[in-house]
Amino acid sequence: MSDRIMTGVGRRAVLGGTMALGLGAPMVARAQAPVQLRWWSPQTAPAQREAYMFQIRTFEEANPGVRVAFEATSDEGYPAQMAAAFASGQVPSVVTHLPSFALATYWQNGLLEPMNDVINAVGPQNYYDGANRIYEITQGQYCGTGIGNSAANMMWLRRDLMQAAGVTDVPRTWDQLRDACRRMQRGGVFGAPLPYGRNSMTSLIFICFVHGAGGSIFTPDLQVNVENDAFRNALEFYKSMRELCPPGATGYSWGDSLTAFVSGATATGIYTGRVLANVAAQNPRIADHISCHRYPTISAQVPHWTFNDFPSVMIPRQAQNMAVVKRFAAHLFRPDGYIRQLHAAPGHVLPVLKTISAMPQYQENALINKYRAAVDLMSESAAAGHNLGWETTRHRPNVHAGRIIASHVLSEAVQRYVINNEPMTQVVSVTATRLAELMRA
Amino acid sequence: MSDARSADGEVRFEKVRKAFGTNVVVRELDLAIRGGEFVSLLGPSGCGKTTTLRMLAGLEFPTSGSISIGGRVVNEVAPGARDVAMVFQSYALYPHMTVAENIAYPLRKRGVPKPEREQRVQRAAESLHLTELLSRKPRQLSGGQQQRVALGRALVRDPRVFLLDEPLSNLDAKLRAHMRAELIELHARIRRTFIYVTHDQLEAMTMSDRIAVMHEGVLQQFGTPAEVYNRPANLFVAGFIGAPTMNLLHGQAAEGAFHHPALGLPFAGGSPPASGQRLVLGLRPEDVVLGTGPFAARIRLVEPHGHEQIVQLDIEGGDTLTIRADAALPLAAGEALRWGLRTARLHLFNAESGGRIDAAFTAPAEAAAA
Amino acid sequence: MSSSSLPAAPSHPSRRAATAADRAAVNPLDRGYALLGVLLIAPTVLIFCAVIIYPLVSALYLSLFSIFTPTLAGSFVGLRNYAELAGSPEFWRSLLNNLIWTVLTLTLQVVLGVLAALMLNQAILFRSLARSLILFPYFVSTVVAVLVWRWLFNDLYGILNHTMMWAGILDMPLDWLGAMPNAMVSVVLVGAWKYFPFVVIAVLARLQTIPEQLYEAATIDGAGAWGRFWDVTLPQLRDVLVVVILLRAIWDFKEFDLIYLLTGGGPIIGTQTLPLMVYKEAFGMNEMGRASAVAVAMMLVMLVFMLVYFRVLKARGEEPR
Amino acid sequence: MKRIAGRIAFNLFAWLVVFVTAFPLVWMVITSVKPQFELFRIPPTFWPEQITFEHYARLLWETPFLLYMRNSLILSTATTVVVVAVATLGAHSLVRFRYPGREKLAQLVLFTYLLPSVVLILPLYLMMVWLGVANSLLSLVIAYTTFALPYALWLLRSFMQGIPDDLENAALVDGATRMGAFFDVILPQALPGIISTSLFTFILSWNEYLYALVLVNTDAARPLTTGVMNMLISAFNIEWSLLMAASVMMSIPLIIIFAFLQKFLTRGFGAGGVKG
Repeated sequence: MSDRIMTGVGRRAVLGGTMALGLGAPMVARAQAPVQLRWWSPQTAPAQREAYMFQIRTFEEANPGVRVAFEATSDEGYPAQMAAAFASGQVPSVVTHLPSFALATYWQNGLLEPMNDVINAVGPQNYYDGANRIYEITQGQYCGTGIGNSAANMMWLRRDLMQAAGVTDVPRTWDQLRDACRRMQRGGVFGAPLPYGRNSMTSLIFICFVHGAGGSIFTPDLQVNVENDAFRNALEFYKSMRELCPPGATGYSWGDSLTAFVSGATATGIYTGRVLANVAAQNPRIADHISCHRYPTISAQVPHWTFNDFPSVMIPRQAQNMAVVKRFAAHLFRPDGYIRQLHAAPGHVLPVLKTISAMPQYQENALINKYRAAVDLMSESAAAGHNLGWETTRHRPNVHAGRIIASHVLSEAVQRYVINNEPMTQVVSVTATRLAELMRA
Repeated sequence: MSDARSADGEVRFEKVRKAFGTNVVVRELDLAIRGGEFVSLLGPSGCGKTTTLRMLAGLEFPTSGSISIGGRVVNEVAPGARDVAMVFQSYALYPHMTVAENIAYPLRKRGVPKPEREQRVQRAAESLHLTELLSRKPRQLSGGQQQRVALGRALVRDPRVFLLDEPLSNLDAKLRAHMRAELIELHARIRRTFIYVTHDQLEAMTMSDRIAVMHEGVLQQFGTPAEVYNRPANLFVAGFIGAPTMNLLHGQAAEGAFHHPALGLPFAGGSPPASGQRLVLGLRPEDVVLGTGPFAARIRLVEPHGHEQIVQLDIEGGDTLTIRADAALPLAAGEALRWGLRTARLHLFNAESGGRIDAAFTAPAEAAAA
Repeated sequence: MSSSSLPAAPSHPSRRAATAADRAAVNPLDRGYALLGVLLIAPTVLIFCAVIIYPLVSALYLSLFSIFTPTLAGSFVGLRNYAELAGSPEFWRSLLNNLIWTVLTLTLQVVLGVLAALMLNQAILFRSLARSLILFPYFVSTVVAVLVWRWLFNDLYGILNHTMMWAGILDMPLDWLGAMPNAMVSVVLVGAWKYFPFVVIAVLARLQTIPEQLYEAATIDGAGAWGRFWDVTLPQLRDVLVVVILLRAIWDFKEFDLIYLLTGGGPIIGTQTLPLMVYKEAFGMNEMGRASAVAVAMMLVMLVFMLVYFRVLKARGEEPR
Repeated sequence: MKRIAGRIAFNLFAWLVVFVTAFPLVWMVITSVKPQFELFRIPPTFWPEQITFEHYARLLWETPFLLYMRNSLILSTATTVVVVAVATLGAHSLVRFRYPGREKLAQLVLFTYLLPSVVLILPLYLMMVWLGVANSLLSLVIAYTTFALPYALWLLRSFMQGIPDDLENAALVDGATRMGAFFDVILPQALPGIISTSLFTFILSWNEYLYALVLVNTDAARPLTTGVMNMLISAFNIEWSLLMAASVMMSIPLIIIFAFLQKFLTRGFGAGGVKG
């Protein structure tokens, strides 16, 4: 070994330092407050975080000795993270904004605490009618409660581009949409930012299209219902839109799709009211040229179907300090904090409490004022919205919906048919088989 | 530095055996070295000499047998407690310490107080002309200087026994000759036991009081340089010591004489080897007389060396003799010439066992040439 | 390495037998040393047993169960997981992807690595800066590498698409990560970019030890630049390349981060390799037992590489490095 | 003249190759100082028309980046200290002591050095759950030893094999005990190797992703790799400037090491398994 490294003195000094470090290695321990709560949510935009911090602060002030840590999860990451958390017993105390169908699956496995106490603390009478119905999987017990409504598949349009392309009417049917997109797609701008990735957004959008074709994934008594024209038409439509979407749409999920529209790269968008806040913050040039509509369906005869993932609140059964946790869950609905949360992305998460909607503090918001029609449309649509856990009012709740979305069976069907060009019959039958398996397990 | 202590720098190996698994490196070694003696362990590489030295240092443990220093069995004594110092072939100077720190290290480990330490380092440095180099790092020194530092590190402790493992082999020829002289001088001055491992017979011959020749883990001969040269105990020693090497002629005993196609030598008195026994006759290059003599040969090659010439002679039986000849003799390759022997200086060995046979020869008559 | 004193040098001819002698050691000093040696290695051995050996054995054990990840409730199913794998097209596809990825990215790494090393071995301006820049990708976090590349690959704003369109290579932006075979090509490219510096360093170190005389001799013998490369450089590089290729093959085969973060194994399972399948089974499908079976199967494939590596080192009479 | 022209051409070509290799990282830095709206420009601008550090400010003050950074620092430092301390003793033992099983152990180290994390991760995960340390930095330190310890042992073993045996022997003869010789002679000689190994271990831990992904589910213990990646997959936005700023910040320790300690890295490379 050559020793041209350093002088003896330097070497010895470093050696001493290394040893000292070894002896004094700070041992890894977590700070222990008397009561420590962990709050998870996939909704983590900076403005939302700010609102959460306000809610945490007010709660901590009102409950000395309690510390609440907010931690981000994500729409794509939560299934694995929740699985790991349940498995390790190191669960978050409260999880908000997961879609309602995810809760059903956890409830089914006995992993959740009934939310009746929280709902009673908030006041069942304050909710919109039936807002908690989807959580009542076991008679009389609620596996969660809503913290908002969302209209995930609103169609966003760039009026300036429409005008430039000579599109006068808002598309009502798929054919009209496709035609409009085709005419607006030029000069580096694409028609639509539909997601084709193997992820939850693709699954959800596809479900919307199936309903838009007049079908459903399951029959009301939860038999697999994919071997029919509606399902095939939805796939066909999804495929036909591929050439009108950016090349990278094969990997798109929520963030990419949203950014594509907000950045001006696509003439139409498909998203919640989050578009409003992001346009205002990132691309104000187009702020006056956007409008919001219900997404077209296969024909004017097929009614609109809005995907509402029913952002929820749930409490894992293994959570410590249950009384405090429940108090905290209820605290999240206190108007001061709750309105901040909602205002962090106006129109994105819509209130579940009618008392809140009625409050002037809620209504007096620059963006809500500016886009009043859009916000009203989204509220109305979301109120009538459904999701895979509860496809129509006639459907029984589907407790397997969470696993189905997490398994990516539906987004894979899209990928197989659109990207891999597998034959329709094969895609449909594979999907049917796998759905049936997931329902049995 | 009391002379009383130097007397107990005596080293004794008794039935020492060292094996690495089935590979026996040293066999049944019995060796008694007197205090203050300069002894070389000489042999080709792999003969077990270095292992022997390391066992003495405590860096290797004998499989069986005992090793004692100054009358005390040290088999189970840690190297540092044996009161031996060692100079390594690579010098093994501590690269991160200065020369002074290197020399002081053994003292530091013995808890010698700092003032005394400095004094002794100073003294050792002076005796080895290292004073100016004390604050340097080993890598800033020449090979010879490093060698002297290594010696200084051994010297400073005033140990009973010095162990030197091929200490000169990394030096160039000139420096080596110089260091040889310095070592002899050093030994003469301090009179400690020196045990010196080398494969270079010149070093062993010039410096040692006695030489232990080793081969394949076995001690071949232990004696003064003169004994080893003049009375090699066996064929190995005979062939190993001396340059050019001893000429060895294979023949056999018959009718009271040694017979070889090129020559016959009658045994003189005593108890000559029995007839039919296969023998080896050894003759040193300087023990052949050229020009006159009973035997015939043809010159194959002449190498002039200035002060002498080395001549290769083809003799009958297909053997070649290497002969040392006076530089003045007019010799040329291809010539035929006569040659003779100094019979008193011949060596005879048993061809089977390799052991030395003490036999005397009478000068062969001219006609006796076979 | 001469027959040095303390530990018999590993290349010592009597190395196997030495352990037998060690057992027979009776000298208390020697025994004390051995004890000290064992004491020094003890923390390592304990940690190894706790975090490597035990988990390794458990992985085998787990693979015999069917385990639902969130509840960790499981039942013994014997070899059923393996039987299912054997009949699962997804498993075979993942294995095939794994091999394709390994072979392609490794080939690129070696070719680029050797070329870059040859280049850096020449006198160029600011050579050490050039070397640092070339080395950097290897040390940068995979997360950073993936973020940067995903940004480069971006369909709408990515510089890569725009540069290629500007240069006339493309007329429409390319979907680098979402479609096959692009996704595999992209993953392979990024893999090569990230790991070729490893080859550069190894080869460069070896190049610097090739004696100049060899080139002079070849020049005198009339070899041109190509001939010198072919007859002098390449044979000298052979040994180092064999080791580098084996090591990188093993490391590329088990790569998870880069592929997972770049494509997530998609489209569908187009770029899904075995490590990704393990993760997906365990935390996506919540089938921890089946995931373990995939991991064990993957381990078996890797054992082949490892044995070859061990053998090469042994054949060279070197201890494994 | 022809030679000079050739020289220049070669230099240009070489630097072009270097530039292409380094371009992604250059682009990362450039993107991180562009305002968000400039990223949406088609075609993209190369040099920022306007340089802004707002992304860095937002990263530091509005995201948990600093928390992740702190976690990564503690985690990597703790792993490095533990692993290098254990591996230094272990490597010394493997190189310079004789005892039954030593050879087997050395082979085992090599085997574990090549072992894929993904095989160990599920049992480790269960083990952490069982020990009740899941979701802590401690669990990651434990998990990181699974790859860092074999790696460090292997590296240090190579380094220590390069230290002549005679140095320790000399110290023994000079009166040192085995441990004394270790501290007086071996350790100072191995120091460059220890520094190399520490740097490699630190970088490995700093860059680790899979264990962090599986074992940690809380920001309190989440390191930069998974933390920053979470920012990417958030549904609300994809802010490339912010992500590039995060990437730059994440690479800072590496840049420091590169600027000041690069020779140790190259040295470690040599010892780390590619001595042909």
